[in-house]
Amino acid sequence: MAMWMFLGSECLLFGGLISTYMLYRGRHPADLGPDQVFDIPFTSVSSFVLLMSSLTMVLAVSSAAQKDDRRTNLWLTVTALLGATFVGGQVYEFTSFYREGLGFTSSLFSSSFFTLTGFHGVHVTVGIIMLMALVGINKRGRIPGDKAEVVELVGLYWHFVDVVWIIIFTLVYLIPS
Amino acid sequence: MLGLTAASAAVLAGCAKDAPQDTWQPKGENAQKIHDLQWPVFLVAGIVGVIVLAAIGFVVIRYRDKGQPMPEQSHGKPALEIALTILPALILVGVGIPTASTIFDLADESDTECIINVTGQQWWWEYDYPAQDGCGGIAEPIVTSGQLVIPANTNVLLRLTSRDVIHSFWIPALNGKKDTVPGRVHTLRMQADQPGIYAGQCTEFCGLSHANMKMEAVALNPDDFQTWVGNQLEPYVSPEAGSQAALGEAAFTANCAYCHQVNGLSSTAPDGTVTPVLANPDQFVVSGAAPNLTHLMTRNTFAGATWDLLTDECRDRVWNASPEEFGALYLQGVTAECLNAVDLREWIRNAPAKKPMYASDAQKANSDGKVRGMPALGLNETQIDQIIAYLLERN
Amino acid sequence: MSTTADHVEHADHDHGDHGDHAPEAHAHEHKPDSYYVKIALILAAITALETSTYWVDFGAFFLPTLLILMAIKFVMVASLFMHLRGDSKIFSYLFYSGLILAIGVYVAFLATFRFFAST
Amino acid sequence: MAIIERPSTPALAGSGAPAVVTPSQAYGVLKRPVSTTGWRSWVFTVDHKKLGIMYGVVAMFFFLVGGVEALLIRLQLAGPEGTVLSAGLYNEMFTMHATTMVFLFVMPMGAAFANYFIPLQIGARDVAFPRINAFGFWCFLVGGIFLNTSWFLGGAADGGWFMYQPNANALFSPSHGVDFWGLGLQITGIASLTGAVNLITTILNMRAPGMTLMKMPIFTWMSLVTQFLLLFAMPVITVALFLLMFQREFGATFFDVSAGADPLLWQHLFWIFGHPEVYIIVLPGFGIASEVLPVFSRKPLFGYRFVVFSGAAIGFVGWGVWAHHMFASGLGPVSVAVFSMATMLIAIPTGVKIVNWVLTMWGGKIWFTTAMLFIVGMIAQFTIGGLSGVTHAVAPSDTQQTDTYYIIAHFHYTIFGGAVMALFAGFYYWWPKMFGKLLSERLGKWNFWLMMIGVNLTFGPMHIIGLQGQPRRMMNWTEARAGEGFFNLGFWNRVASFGSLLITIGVILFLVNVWNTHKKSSTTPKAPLDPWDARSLEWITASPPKEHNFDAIPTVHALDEFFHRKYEVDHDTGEVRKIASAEEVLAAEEAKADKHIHLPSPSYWPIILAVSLPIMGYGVIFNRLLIAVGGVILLLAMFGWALEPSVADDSDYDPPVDGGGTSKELANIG
Ligand code: HEA
Ligand code: HEA
Ligand code: HEC
Ligand code: CUA
Ligand SMILES: [Cu+2]
Repeated sequence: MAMWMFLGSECLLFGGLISTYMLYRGRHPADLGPDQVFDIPFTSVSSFVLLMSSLTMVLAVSSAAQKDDRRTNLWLTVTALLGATFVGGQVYEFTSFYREGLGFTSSLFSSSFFTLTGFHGVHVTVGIIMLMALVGINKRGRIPGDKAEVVELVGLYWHFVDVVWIIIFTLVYLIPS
Repeated sequence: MLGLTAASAAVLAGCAKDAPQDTWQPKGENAQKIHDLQWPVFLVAGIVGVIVLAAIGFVVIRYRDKGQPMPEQSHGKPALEIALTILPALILVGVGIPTASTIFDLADESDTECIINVTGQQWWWEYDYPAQDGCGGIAEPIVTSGQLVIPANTNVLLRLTSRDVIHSFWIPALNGKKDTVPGRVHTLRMQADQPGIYAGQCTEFCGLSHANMKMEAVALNPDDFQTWVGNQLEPYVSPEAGSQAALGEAAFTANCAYCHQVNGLSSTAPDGTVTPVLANPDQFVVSGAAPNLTHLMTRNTFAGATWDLLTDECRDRVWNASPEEFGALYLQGVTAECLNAVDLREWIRNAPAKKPMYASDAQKANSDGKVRGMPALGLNETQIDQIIAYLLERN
Repeated sequence: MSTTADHVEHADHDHGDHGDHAPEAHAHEHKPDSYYVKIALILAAITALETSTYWVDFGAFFLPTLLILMAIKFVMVASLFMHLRGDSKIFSYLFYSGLILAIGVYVAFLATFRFFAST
Repeated sequence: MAIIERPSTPALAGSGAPAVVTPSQAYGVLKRPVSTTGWRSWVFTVDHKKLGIMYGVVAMFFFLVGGVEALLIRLQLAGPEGTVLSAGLYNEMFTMHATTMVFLFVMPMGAAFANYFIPLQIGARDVAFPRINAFGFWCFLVGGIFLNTSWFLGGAADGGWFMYQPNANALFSPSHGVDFWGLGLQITGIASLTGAVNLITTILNMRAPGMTLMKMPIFTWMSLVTQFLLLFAMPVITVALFLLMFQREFGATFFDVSAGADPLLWQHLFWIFGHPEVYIIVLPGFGIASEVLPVFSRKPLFGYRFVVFSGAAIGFVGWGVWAHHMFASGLGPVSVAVFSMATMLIAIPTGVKIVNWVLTMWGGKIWFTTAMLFIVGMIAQFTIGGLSGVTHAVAPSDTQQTDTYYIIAHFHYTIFGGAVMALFAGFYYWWPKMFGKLLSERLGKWNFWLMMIGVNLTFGPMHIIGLQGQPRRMMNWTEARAGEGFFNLGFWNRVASFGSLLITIGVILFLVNVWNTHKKSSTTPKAPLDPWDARSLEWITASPPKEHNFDAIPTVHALDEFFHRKYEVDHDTGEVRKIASAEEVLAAEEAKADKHIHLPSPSYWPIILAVSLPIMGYGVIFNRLLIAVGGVILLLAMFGWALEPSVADDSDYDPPVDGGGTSKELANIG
């Protein structure tokens, strides 16, 4: 329940960041706007990766509910790997933008873009750390209380982060300014 | 207290000589519209307040513990509750409708007759009058500061913006306030029924000297306004050679003119070529502007309308003049006898000591080496005398 | 004890039942993995459709299509993966109240900037 | 691990026989035990009562700080051309006065009451996540200290409490004050957010058997609404503060107009948070009023359901009115009209509250204790403040009033008159519960009257000087613009300054009262178990409550459960008969005492985790290396926390069922 509340609260956080981006997305020098820098095919792939990680996460939750430790650990690891792929993609994307001349401070568009996606990236990273911690602790059998529940909570968080990306991907990448 | 204030304000308004920024004494159409809306609202609020307070007083006295038995443990009466919910709702509908219509009324720009650009910066106001047919016709742009001169009985459209932070333009007797936001242009209607001076104040916190960022609106009847426009467009007259003022001109050119523009001021090189002196305050001042001093002595105040250019007597004479006499008195400007040399001297000697500003070397280091406000220039008293003599001719 | 309690009683038929430490059972029945895989396939298909707008011109339908597809994806993940559908109502209340508040507030916010006016 | 065995001889309520508890049982602000274990029992505690008291003490301290700042402001404005403070110092003064009062006094004081009384009022042993609770407190404390160290490290924030941009960016406010402000609020914000999650979970999950939502004490209800507001408002200010930080520290341009930014962005974000914030400030006060009034009128709260729903409605509508702080900022007539109407709407639910309070007293048998006096005073003053609020809601009229002292008058009436007076009522009302001793009623009444008169003398005249056109945030006012008549600024400014002196004396009397009650040689007798003939659940236990709150969790049958255990109401005649004394009720509960009570253990991690935050804060401002140091501590503390052994297994204390929590909560819900 606390997790649900926390996520409700996060809606306002990301809402604020997305709104800021929406307000500022058009404010940039003509040659360095979203239409110029975004690499839609690339981002589509990494979005797809993140989306699929939701599937593996749900499988982990389901295995945990069936008390299948091995499968739980497997799926958690896969989820973490998919997440890491996504973050890796983002890092790559950021560096390539940077090489094209789009720094954090270049324009309002870039500041708000990096802030928004950066916040999301940090959330994913935190999620990965949580997943790996889960696997680690689980291996040593030290998840106290109801294991399935802890996995499910992390799952909620993970799905939420995915859902936020669904919105960001559409509003930020697909809809041109 | 509110009820009391509202009631007594209604009674006493008019008889006492109140503060010049009194918000309950409209002197123009727009402020009047606000007032017509607000006094009934205050009255209603006052009445509601009195009723509630009276009810509390009554209950407190009537039902205090005098040894009566334990009261009935009643949990409420929904019908009464609902009635007492609907009543305020109705009152608010009554308030809401005129509110909405006044909002749109005040936003209307179709009946304004002339345009003045108002720009706020730390910590003074610049007014520039674009050349236009409105306002009875202005042939060339005029730039001034501190006192906003408008034709009386005319609806003027102010276009407000700012060069640095947010300020707010407010002449309570003429209209409500409107923020001046950098990067945005907001509009505000101004109209004064009668010639006279109306006090105002920057009301959005804008840093160190926010308290010293005042302004005044001066309404002149249309003829006087035309005279004023004429004065502003008069060409530059060089001081008589060899006079104090001529020495002042040189001192000014050397020490002041790189920030302050005086239209028509020019310098003559040894070889005789004459070049106009153009200020470039953007290199020295954060906001990129300093007041235009071409006709300084046509205004009565300086440095964000915080100090008078007139001595107290002369000032009172202008402020207390009847609407008929006002225009002529105002157009006299600042004469040698009336000049408040004390404050002006102090200003030129060490401006930041008089008005908190951001102008020391250490402070400049934090803002790309530029000042906010006017720095101390380290002039000696003779130079100051000369400069004042020179400025006195900027009328 | 004859108290006023009984006429307060009628007031409460809400989530009061959580009050007595009743464990909120996570009692959603377990779906087979294939069920989730199917959902994921649908989601993948939608994503493919979305990205196709990058190459194919949808004309006037472009914006609404994207927004609707986005909403579908959102709801699918939230309600199926996150089990919002099966879980206690109060969870969805907590989450959706945040979500709806966020949408409402920020849409109003953008509206004050005339964000929706021109485009 | 603190497992409390059942007392072998059921301790009689109030007799002081200590239950067997580990660690040592220690209550009372002024007489902390000096034994070595003493301070540890506070610093590492996770007990909601101790944390509540600590919240209260620290908030009170910040009240004095904010009060001294206010007094300096009034001193400066007592005469024309004041010279007590320089312009720069004056600007820092009102900025920090407001920040301190709002974020470090009223909000945490609300948290203090919520922490202490919500578990007691709903019959729980503690909050849902005790360690997170402790973490929240420490975040608040270190955040508050961090914020105030700015005074000594180059100057405090000077942009006004809403820190409008671009005036607060590095060019226009080059000292580190604003950095401290942003980061400090970020840290205290964590306290609010975790507190909200924690308390909502507690209220929704841990109520005593039989306590449906509609039988919940009203203070708990209003706190619940408050926590929801916090839950959703904090992230908005978080975004704003992050943008501010990125701008000031990392060169982003969110509010830099030359880069094309729009400064109104900040205003919206701030006020989307800021307006809910003002209800966060006042709703706990409303809750206290709704507790105190029925007790001393000896009647149930009139229209309980209406009060609950109006509270929820305020919480809801409060989200749709933020732009009424921006009527003059150039939104355009449509937005202004919409927000103007929405703002008026909020007067309706608030009016419902006022009406119900008056009707609660109506027909009652009113006992004027100090607590009751404070509440009656509060209702009167809040009404005045609320009505001036409605005059601002009329947007054209607000363009004359905004940023004048008329606004200052409005919100000090609502905040001081509404929230602070109610908090003082809370002190007097609940003191015997918290400390087992009664504050002196005689001093209390002096305290009340001085404050009541003082507040009206201080803030009443501000209506006048505001309407006379004196703007706020001005380091001085001048004779030239003061006018002469009855409404001249000079006289009324002096009155206001004089009034603040009376408030000060009132506050000092309160401190004296506390001191007298608790000093070593104090002869103040122990408070009776039920000094006010109270009505709600927190009184069905010893005063001060035992570490585990209740020997047996009471089963709830009615709203005002305690009252109904003491009194019998004859339905036909409406007659009310006493059937049991408080002592008897308590004895009956103790007879059923639970054998084996399981409480969460103290923990090192909350305070360590919290301390890492200001270290990172200083790092952001002064030296990036410190960020790393703080970050390492943070990570270590998180893992330490997560791996701390569980306490919840063999207990009859039901852990919150879903066991949820943030990442920090992986390992156990403790
Ligand atoms: C505890 C805090 C608190 C509370 C409860 C309120 C309550 C209200 N406030 Fe206030 N407000 C502040 C704290 C608070 N405010 C602060 C701190 C600021 C300034 C911030 C700053 O600029 O620094 C501010 C500023 C502020 C403004 C902006 C002013 C400006 O800067 O120009 C406005 C404008 O609409 C406003 C309106 C209201 C209204 C309509 C209410 C309503 O909720 C009031 C409702 C109550 C009543 C109306 C009284 C009881 C009702 C009845 C008896 C029923 C009958 C009534 C009628 C039919 C009218 N407030
Ligand atoms: C919770 C909120 C709160 C509270 C309680 C107060 C309390 C007070 N406020 Fe405050 N005030 C604000 C919130 C609050 N204020 C806000 C939000 C602003 C807007 C700021 C801005 O514009 O940014 C403001 C602004 C503000 C101004 C306007 C400044 C300006 O615009 O230039 C003034 C001026 O008089 C003022 C005065 C007071 C006074 C006299 C008190 C008194 O009630 C204080 C009473 C308390 C005491 C007197 C403390 C007792 C002290 C002692 C007993 C000393 C003992 C000492 C030791 C033991 C060491 N306040
Ligand atoms: C580096 C820039 C700079 C220089 C040099 C400078 N000033 Fe100023 N001056 C300003 C600024 C900025 C203001 C507006 C300050 C305010 O009111 O806050 C100002 C204001 C004034 C005003 C008030 C004008 C009005 O309309 O309100 C006068 C008069 C004045 N300066 C005279 C002088 C004289 C005389 C000198 C030279 C001896 C001088 N200034 C040199 C920047 C400068
Ligand atoms: Cu300009 Cu205040
Ligand atoms: Cu508000």
